[in-house]
Amino acid sequence: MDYSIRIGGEAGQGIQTIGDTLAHIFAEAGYYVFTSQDYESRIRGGHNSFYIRISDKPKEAMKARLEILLALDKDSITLHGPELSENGQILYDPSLFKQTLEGPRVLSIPFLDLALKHGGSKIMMNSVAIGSIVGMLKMQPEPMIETIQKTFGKKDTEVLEANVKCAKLGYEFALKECLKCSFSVSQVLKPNTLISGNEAIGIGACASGLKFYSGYPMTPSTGIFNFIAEYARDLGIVVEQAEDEISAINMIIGASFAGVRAMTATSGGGFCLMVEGLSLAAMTETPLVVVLAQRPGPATGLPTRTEAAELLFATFAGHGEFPRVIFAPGSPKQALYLTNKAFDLSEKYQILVLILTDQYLADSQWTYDSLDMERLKYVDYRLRGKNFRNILSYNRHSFTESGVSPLGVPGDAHHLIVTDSDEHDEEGHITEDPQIRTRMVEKRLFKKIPYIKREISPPIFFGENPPDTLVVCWGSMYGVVKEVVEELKQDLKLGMLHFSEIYPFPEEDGYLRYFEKAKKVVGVEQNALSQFEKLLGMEKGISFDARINKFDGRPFTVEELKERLIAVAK
Amino acid sequence: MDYSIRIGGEAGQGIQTIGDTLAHIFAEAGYYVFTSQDYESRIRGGHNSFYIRISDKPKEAMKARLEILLALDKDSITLHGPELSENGQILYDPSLFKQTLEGPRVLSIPFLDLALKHGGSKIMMNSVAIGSIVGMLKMQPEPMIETIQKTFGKKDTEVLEANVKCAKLGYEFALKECLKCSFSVSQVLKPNTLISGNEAIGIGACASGLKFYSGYPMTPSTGIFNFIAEYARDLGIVVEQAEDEISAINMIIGASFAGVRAMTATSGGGFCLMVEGLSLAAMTETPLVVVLAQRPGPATGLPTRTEAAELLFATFAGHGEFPRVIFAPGSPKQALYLTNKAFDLSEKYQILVLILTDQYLADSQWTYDSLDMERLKYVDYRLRGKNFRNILSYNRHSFTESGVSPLGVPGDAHHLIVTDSDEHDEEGHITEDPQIRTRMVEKRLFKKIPYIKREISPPIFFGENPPDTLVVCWGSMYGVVKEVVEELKQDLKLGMLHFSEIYPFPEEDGYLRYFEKAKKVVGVEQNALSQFEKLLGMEKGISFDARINKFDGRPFTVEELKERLIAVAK
Amino acid sequence: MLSLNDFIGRQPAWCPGCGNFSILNAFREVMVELQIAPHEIVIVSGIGQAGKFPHYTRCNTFNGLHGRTLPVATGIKLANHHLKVFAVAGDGDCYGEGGNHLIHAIRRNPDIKLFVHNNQVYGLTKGQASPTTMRGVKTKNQPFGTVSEPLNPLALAIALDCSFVARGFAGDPEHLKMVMKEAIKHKGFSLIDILQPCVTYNKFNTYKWYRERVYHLEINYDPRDRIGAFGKALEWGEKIPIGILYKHEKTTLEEQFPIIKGEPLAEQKVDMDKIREIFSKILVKEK
Amino acid sequence: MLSLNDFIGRQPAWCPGCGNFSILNAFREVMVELQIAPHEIVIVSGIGQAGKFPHYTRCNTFNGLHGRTLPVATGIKLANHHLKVFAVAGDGDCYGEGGNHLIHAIRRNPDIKLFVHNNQVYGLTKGQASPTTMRGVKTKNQPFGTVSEPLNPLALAIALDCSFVARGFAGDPEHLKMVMKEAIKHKGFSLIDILQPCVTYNKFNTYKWYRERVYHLEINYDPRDRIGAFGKALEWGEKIPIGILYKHEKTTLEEQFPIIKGEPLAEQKVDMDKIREIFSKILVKEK
Ligand SMILES: Cc1ncc(C[n+]2csc(CCOP(=O)(O)OP(=O)(O)O)c2C)c(N)n1
Ligand SMILES: Cc1ncc(C[n+]2csc(CCOP(=O)(O)OP(=O)(O)O)c2C)c(N)n1
Ligand code: SF4
Ligand code: SF4
Ligand SMILES: [Mg+2]
Ligand SMILES: [Mg+2]
Repeated sequence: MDYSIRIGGEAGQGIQTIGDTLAHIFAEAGYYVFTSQDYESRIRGGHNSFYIRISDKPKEAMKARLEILLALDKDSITLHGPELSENGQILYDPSLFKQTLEGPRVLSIPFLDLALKHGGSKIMMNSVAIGSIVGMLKMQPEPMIETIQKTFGKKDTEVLEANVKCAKLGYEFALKECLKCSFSVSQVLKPNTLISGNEAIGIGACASGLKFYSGYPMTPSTGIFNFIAEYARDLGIVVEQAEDEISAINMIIGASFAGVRAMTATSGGGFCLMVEGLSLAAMTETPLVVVLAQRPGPATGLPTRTEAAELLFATFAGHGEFPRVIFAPGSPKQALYLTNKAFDLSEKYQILVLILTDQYLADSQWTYDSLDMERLKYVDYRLRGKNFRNILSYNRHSFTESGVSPLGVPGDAHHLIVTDSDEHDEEGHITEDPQIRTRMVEKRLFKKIPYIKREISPPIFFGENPPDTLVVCWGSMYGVVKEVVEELKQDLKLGMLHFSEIYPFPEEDGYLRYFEKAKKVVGVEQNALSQFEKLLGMEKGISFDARINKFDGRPFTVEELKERLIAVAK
Repeated sequence: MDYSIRIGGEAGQGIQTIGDTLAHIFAEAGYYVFTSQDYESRIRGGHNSFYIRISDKPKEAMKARLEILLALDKDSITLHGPELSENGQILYDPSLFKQTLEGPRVLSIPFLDLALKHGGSKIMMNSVAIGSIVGMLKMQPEPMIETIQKTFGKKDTEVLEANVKCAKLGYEFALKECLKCSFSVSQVLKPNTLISGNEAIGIGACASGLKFYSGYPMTPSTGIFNFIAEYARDLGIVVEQAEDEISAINMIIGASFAGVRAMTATSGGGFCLMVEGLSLAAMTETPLVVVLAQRPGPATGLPTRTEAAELLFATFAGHGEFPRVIFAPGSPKQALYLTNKAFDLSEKYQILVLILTDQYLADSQWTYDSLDMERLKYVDYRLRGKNFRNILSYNRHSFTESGVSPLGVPGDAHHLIVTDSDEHDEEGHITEDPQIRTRMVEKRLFKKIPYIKREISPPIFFGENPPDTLVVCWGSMYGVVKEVVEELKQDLKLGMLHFSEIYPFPEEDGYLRYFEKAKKVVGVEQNALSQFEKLLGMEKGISFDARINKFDGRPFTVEELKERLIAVAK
Repeated sequence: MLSLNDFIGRQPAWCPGCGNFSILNAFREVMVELQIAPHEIVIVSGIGQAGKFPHYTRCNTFNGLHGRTLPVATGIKLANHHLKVFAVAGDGDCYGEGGNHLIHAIRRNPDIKLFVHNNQVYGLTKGQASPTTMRGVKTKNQPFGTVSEPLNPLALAIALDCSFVARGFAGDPEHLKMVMKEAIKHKGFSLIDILQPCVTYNKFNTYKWYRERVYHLEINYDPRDRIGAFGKALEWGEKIPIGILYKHEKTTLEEQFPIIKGEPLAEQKVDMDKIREIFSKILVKEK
Repeated sequence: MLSLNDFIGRQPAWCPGCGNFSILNAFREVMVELQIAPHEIVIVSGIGQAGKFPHYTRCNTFNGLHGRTLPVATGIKLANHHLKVFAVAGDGDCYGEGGNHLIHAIRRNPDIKLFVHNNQVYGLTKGQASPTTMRGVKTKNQPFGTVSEPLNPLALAIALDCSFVARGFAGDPEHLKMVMKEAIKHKGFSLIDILQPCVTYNKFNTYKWYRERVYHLEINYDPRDRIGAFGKALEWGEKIPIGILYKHEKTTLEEQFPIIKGEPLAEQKVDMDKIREIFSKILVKEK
C-alpha cells in the first residue's frame, strides 16, 4: 500500500488545513505518512498544493504519480491532472469552478452544497473534503473524528459538531459513490507521531533548555519562531521579535552572554545580516545556535520554494577565522537530535553551531513510531552560583589545554566577566600584543577544532557494499535518495552516503573507503554549483564523476531522481 | 645601496607626516622607496611607527634590520633598538624623553630646541627630524626643500619658510655631527612616482569613470574614501557618507541601476553588512565594484593591523548562487590596473567584482618610474540616449547567447527598465515559473562564467624554471615573497606563483604545469587557515606540501620569511 | 495624452478587498492627472505586499530587498535627479527592517516621495506584529501580546524635521490623491504614511475601525508650525487626523552637490583626457 | 564600602583633554555614591572612542560591535533583569550605524541606561561627519560640506515617547552626575546624550563653544509635558539646555513577560522532566 494524494487550490482556500488534518488522521490511524508543501508568496489566490503520501511502510519522499487529486481550483487539474496514475481519482466539486469533468477517474462531490446545508458555512467544505478522502480510502472513520475533535477542541462545540458532521457526510458520500475507487488500505494498529522539520527543530531547541529566542520573520524559518512562541509560556522562554536580523543575532548573543541558552532562525537574506554577529560570537566565545532555512536565491529569489545553495556561504560566513559546526539534518528525526546536539556542542566548546535546513524539509512532515526523548541531552556547562563564587580567580578567556575557558555567568559572583570584539587578553581586555594574538587564534581555532572533530559522527551509509555507484548527498536529500537507492540498489549495485553532520568533517574517516571502492561517485544536490562536492573536494581532495542538480525551486520526486540516476549510473 | 629607516613615536606626534614627507623626498630624488605603517587603534599616545626603505633598485618589501631609527619616544628604542644593524644609527632628541643614550651608534640632535628657537613652534620639530635624516644620508638638500615646499605650499609662506629653515638646520646638524654615519647614497637621476595601495585603487576607480561613491568609514579602507572625496569636485563624483554599510551598498546599487559607475570600500565587519546587497546586485544584474580591505578578525580583531583571512568568505559571500570576480592586487601598480579591469568586467558582464586588499597593502607606498595611463580602459557598455531610444523593444533581462542582456539607462527612452530581487522573467517581473527560473540561473551563472574565465589572466611566475620548490602566494604577499625568492632562487631552485586575479580561475591553465614540475609546493599566507590553498584545492584539486602562515597582525619581513622558507624548502 | 491604460501592469496578487488596491488606483490616477509618463518614473520597492506595487502599474522598477528601498532610491536620485523617484514600502519594511534608512533619508532630504502602506501588520509573512501594531495585540509570534509602544511615524518624521509629512487613508482615495499630488509638487523628501487595511491579518484595525476615527485636518490647520504639527501627530486613538501635517521647503540633498547643479550625473560624459591629465601629476614623472 | 579604587580599570587610550575622561570619572563617582558594585553592573559598548569606556573602569563588560550595543544590552536585560545594564556608545555608533536599534529599544523600554558620548564627529576613524555634525562642516570625507540636517537625538527620543530623555555635558561633571543618578533611579529606558568635546577632530564644537551655550533647565521646567519637552529639545544654537528634558514612567519590557516576573531567566532551572512530559504528547504515541 502506497498512495499519494495532492490537494490543490488557491492560497486562502484552506489547502494547508485539509492537508495537515488528513496527515494527522492517517498518522493517528497508524499509517506512515509523508507530506510536502508547495506554495506561492501570496496570501490569497494563485495556486498552492499539499502533498500527502500514505503507506504501511515508512516513506520519506514525494512521488510524482498521484492516486488522489483533490482539486479545489482549475489549475490543480491543469498542473497535476497529468500526474494521476492509472487508477487515480480526481476529487472535486463542479460548482467551485466552471468545469465539468467526465470519466471513470473522476469523483464529484458537492462540497460546498453539503457544507452550506449541513455545516452552515462555506468553510466547512474543507471538512467535507477531508471526509471524502478518508471515505475514498475506505478507512475506518474513528481516527478522523478523533483528529477533528482534537483540532477544533478549543473552539466552541457547535463548530466542532458541524465539522464532524460535514466530515462524516463527505465520508459517507465517498464510500457510497466511489465504487470505482480501487483503494484499499491495510489494517494497521499503532498510531504514529507526525512532525515537520520546523517542529522538530522547535522541540529540539526547547528540549535543550532554550530560554531565549529572538527572530525576524522569514519564510521558511518562521515555523520555528511560531513553534517556540507557542510553548513560551509553558516552558518559560522569552521570545522577542526583533526590528531586524542584526538585532536578533545581537540580542541572542547578549542573552547567551548573560547565561541562558539562546537561538535564532532565519533564511538567506536575514542570515546575510547576521554574519557580522557570527563573527562577534566567535570572538567573544559566546555559545550560539543559528538556524538557516534555505530557499532559492540570489536575493529574494523564490521565497516560498526550496533550494540548498547556501552551504559554502554558511561554511565561510563571517569575517576573520573561527571554528563553527554545521549540521544539515535529512529528516525531522535527525533535526530533533541534531538540534539538541547543536546546543550541547555550542555551549561545551563556546562556539557557533549552524543548522541548515531548507523549505522542503522545514515544511515536510514525517511519521515515526515514537521518538526517544531519553536521547535528548542536557548538560549545563556554565560556571554558576556557588561554583562560580567559590573559585579564587577568574579570567573569562584564560588559556587552557583544550582551548575552552570557564564560562561564568555575570552577576553570580564577584568575579567580573569581560569580553571584547577586539582581540583581547585572558581577562578579556583589548590587546595589541602579537604574542597574545597568536595564542588566542590558536586557542580559538587550533585547540578546539580537534576536540570538536571527535564529536562529529560520520555519514550514514546505506545500500550495497561495496557499491558500483556511490550516491553522495546531504541535508534534505536524504529521504528521496534513500528511496531511490533502495529501489535500484540491487540492479545497479548502488550505495549512498548521507552527510548530516557536515562541518568540520569527522575525525573518524572510515567512510572514505566507500569513495575508494566505488567505481563511480554521483552527487545529488538541490543547487546549481554542487556545493557539497566542492567542500568535500576542498577538505578531502575528493571529486565526483557525475552530479545531479536541480535548481528550479521544486523538490525532487522519486521518479525524477530515479530516472536521472539511472541515466548517470548506467 | 639599501637602507631601512624606522620612525617611531606616539600617535599624534607626526610620525606619519615625517615618514610620508621623507618618502616623497626620496622618490623625488630618484630613489626607489618602499614604506609600511604600523599603528594602533588610538589617536594620541601608544606607539606607532613608519618604515621606509630606500634603494637604487626597486624594493618592494620590508626588512627587519634597520639602518636608521628615528626615536620620538622611549618605546621606539625598546621595541626597535634590537633591529638596528651593525652600522645602524639611532637618531633622537634626549630632551624628548628622560633617557640618554651613549655610544657610537647614537646621534642626538636637539629637535625640539632647534624647532622652538628657529621655527617658533614645537611642531617644526618634525622638519628638523626630516632634515636630519636627509643629512645623515648625505643626500643633496634640493629634493627635500622642493618636497617641503610642495607639502606646505598651500599654507602661508611664513610657515613654509620656517619649515624649510628647520629642515635645513637638521640637515646641516646631521651632516656635521654624524661623522660616524657610514651611509652614502648612489647618485640617481630620474624622480619616481610614489603611490600607496589605497591611492592606486582611488586612481584606478576615478580613471574608470567612477561617478558615485558611498561608504562608511572603516580602517583600512578609509583612505580610498578620502582619496576619492579629494578629487570629487574636479572629476564630478558624488560622494555620500552612508549611515551604515547596508545603506552604502544599496545606494551604489541604486546609482549603478540609474546609469553611473559606482563603488564602495569597506573592511570585514562592514563587508558582512553588505553581503545581502551583493546578492541583490547579482539578482538584478547590476554592475558593482566593492573593495574589501582586510584586517585581522574575527569581529573587531586588531583593527589597524593586517591579515588576509577573508578570501573564502568573499568568494562565497551572499545567499544563493551567482557569479563574481575576485581580484587581490599584490602591489599599488597591480591595484591600479586591476581596479580599472574590475570596472570594465563588472559593467561588461553586469556582475559583482570584489577587490581584496589588506592593511599592509592599503597603507604601503611603492615607487615606480611612471605608470602607463594609456593602459587604463574605458568602454561604456550601457545602452544610452539615442541608441536606447532607437531600439524597438526592450527587456531588461532578455535571454541571450552570452547571458548578458542589454543594460539600458532608465529615463533615456520610453522603454521601461524593470528589475527585481525576486526571480523574474525577461521583462523583470516576478515569476514563479520553474522553467524560467532554471533558464535564469543558467543565464546568470553558466552562460556568463565561461566568458568571464577567458578574461582572467593567469598567475605570474617568477624564479627558476622548473623549480624544485614552488612558492605559491596571492595578494599583498607579492613583494616580500618575490624578494625572498629572488635572493634564494639559485641556492634552492625556487620559483614563485603569484595570484592577483583570484577567482574564477582563468580558462588558460598552463600555470598548472608548475605544480606538476615542482618537487615541493609551499604556500605563504597571512592567515591561519591557508585559505588560498583551500580554494585551489577545491577548484583544481591541488594541495601543498608545506605552508607558512602568519596571523599576529604584523606583515612578514624579508628576514622572517627567508628564515621560514629555508626551513621548509630544505 | 497619457491615460489610465498606460499604467496597467501585471495582475495583482493581493487579497480581494486589500487596501493596497485603492492606493494603486490613486497612484495611477494621479500619474494621469499630472501627465507623468511611465518612463519618467522610477519606483523603488522592498519586499512585502506593498513591495509588489510597481509590478502592478507601469514604470521603471527596482524591486529590491526588504527594508532597503530608501538607500536605493537615494542612489538613483543622486545619479539622475531628473527622474521622479518614488519609494513604496510596507510598515515592517520601512519602520522595522529599514528604520535606520528612514531616519537618515529624512536628514538628507532627497526629493523622493515615500509611500508607506501601513497596515500595522506583517502581511506577506502572515500576520506578525509590525512596528505600528498596537500594544497588547496577540499574534502567533507575540504570545504575550505586543509589548512595544507602537511607532508614531509622523511624530518621528517631524522630530527629524522632515520636509513633508502626511497621512492618507486607503479608504479615502480622493483625499489620498490630493495628498499624493501635494507631495509630488513639493520639493524635498515626502513621507506619506497610508493607513491600509489588511483584511486578512489585521482584524483590529479594519476599514470600519479607521473610518470611525479618521478625519480631515481642519481648514485652518497650519502645517508650517512644527510644534503644532508634533501635537497633531500625537493624536491617535479616538480621532486620527489625515492630511498634510507638516511641510516646509529646504535645500534638497541633490542641490547640495555643485557638480550636479545642471546635468544629471548619469548624463555627464567621462572625460578620459581630463582624468589622465589630473592623475599624470601623480603617476607620471618627467624624465 | 565601595570606593573609587574599586572602579579603576586599564589605562585610557584617549587623547589628553578628551571629554571622555570626565564622563568616566562621573560614572565612577556615581557608582561609589550609589554603592553599586562592579559585578552588579554590565556595560555593553560598541566600537569607537566611547566604546573603550568599560575597559577603563571595572564591571562586567561586553564590548561588542560598532552600532550594536542596544540589542546586546536588551538580550542581557531580558536574560537577567537583576543586572544593572548600561549601554555606552558614540554618536556615530548609536545614531548612525545603530540608529534602528535606538528607535526600537526606546519602543521596547527595557530598563537600560544609555550614555551617548556625543562629540559630533567620528573620533576613532579620524574625523568624519557623524549624524550630529552640524551642517556645512567640511571634512576629508565631506568635501562639499556636511549636507544632512543634524540629527536631534532628544527630539527623536521624545517623538518615540522615550521614558527618560536627558542631556549632559562633559564639561559640567557635577550636573552630569546628577543626571546619571536620576537616570539610574528612574525605571525604564533612559537616554543621556552627553556633549563630549573631541579636542582632536572637532574644532568647531569645543569646550568653549559648548560652555558659551549650555545652560541648566529652569527650576520650574516640567519634564512631564511631552509637547513642552519637544519644544525644549528643538533649542540648539545660541542656547543649549542640559538636564532632564522628558521623563515618565511606563511598564518596562521585562515586566511584560510574566515568566520573568520573579526569578531572572538566567537563574531559572531547566526542568527536563517537564519538557519531556510536554513533548511526549507530540513525540510519543501510546503503543
Ligand atoms: C532581510 C529579510 N528579512 C525578512 C524577510 C521576510 N519578509 C518578507 S515581507 C516581510 C514583512 C512584510 O511586512 P510589511 O513590510 O509590513 O509589508 P506588508 O506585507 O504588510 O505590506 C518580511 C519580514 C525578507 N524578505 N528579507
Ligand atoms: C561595521 C563597522 N563599520 C565601521 C567601523 C569603523 N568604525 C570604528 S569606530 C567608528 C566611528 C566612531 O565614531 P563614534 O561612534 O561617534 O565614536 P567616537 O570615536 O567618536 O567616540 C567607525 C565608523 C566598524 N568598526 N564597524
Ligand atoms: S495579506 Fe493583507 S496586506 Fe497582504 S494582500 Fe492580503 S489583505 Fe493585503
Ligand atoms: S579623537 Fe577625540 S574623542 Fe577620540 S580620544 Fe581623542 S579627543 Fe577623545
Ligand atoms: Mg505591513
Ligand atoms: Mg563620535
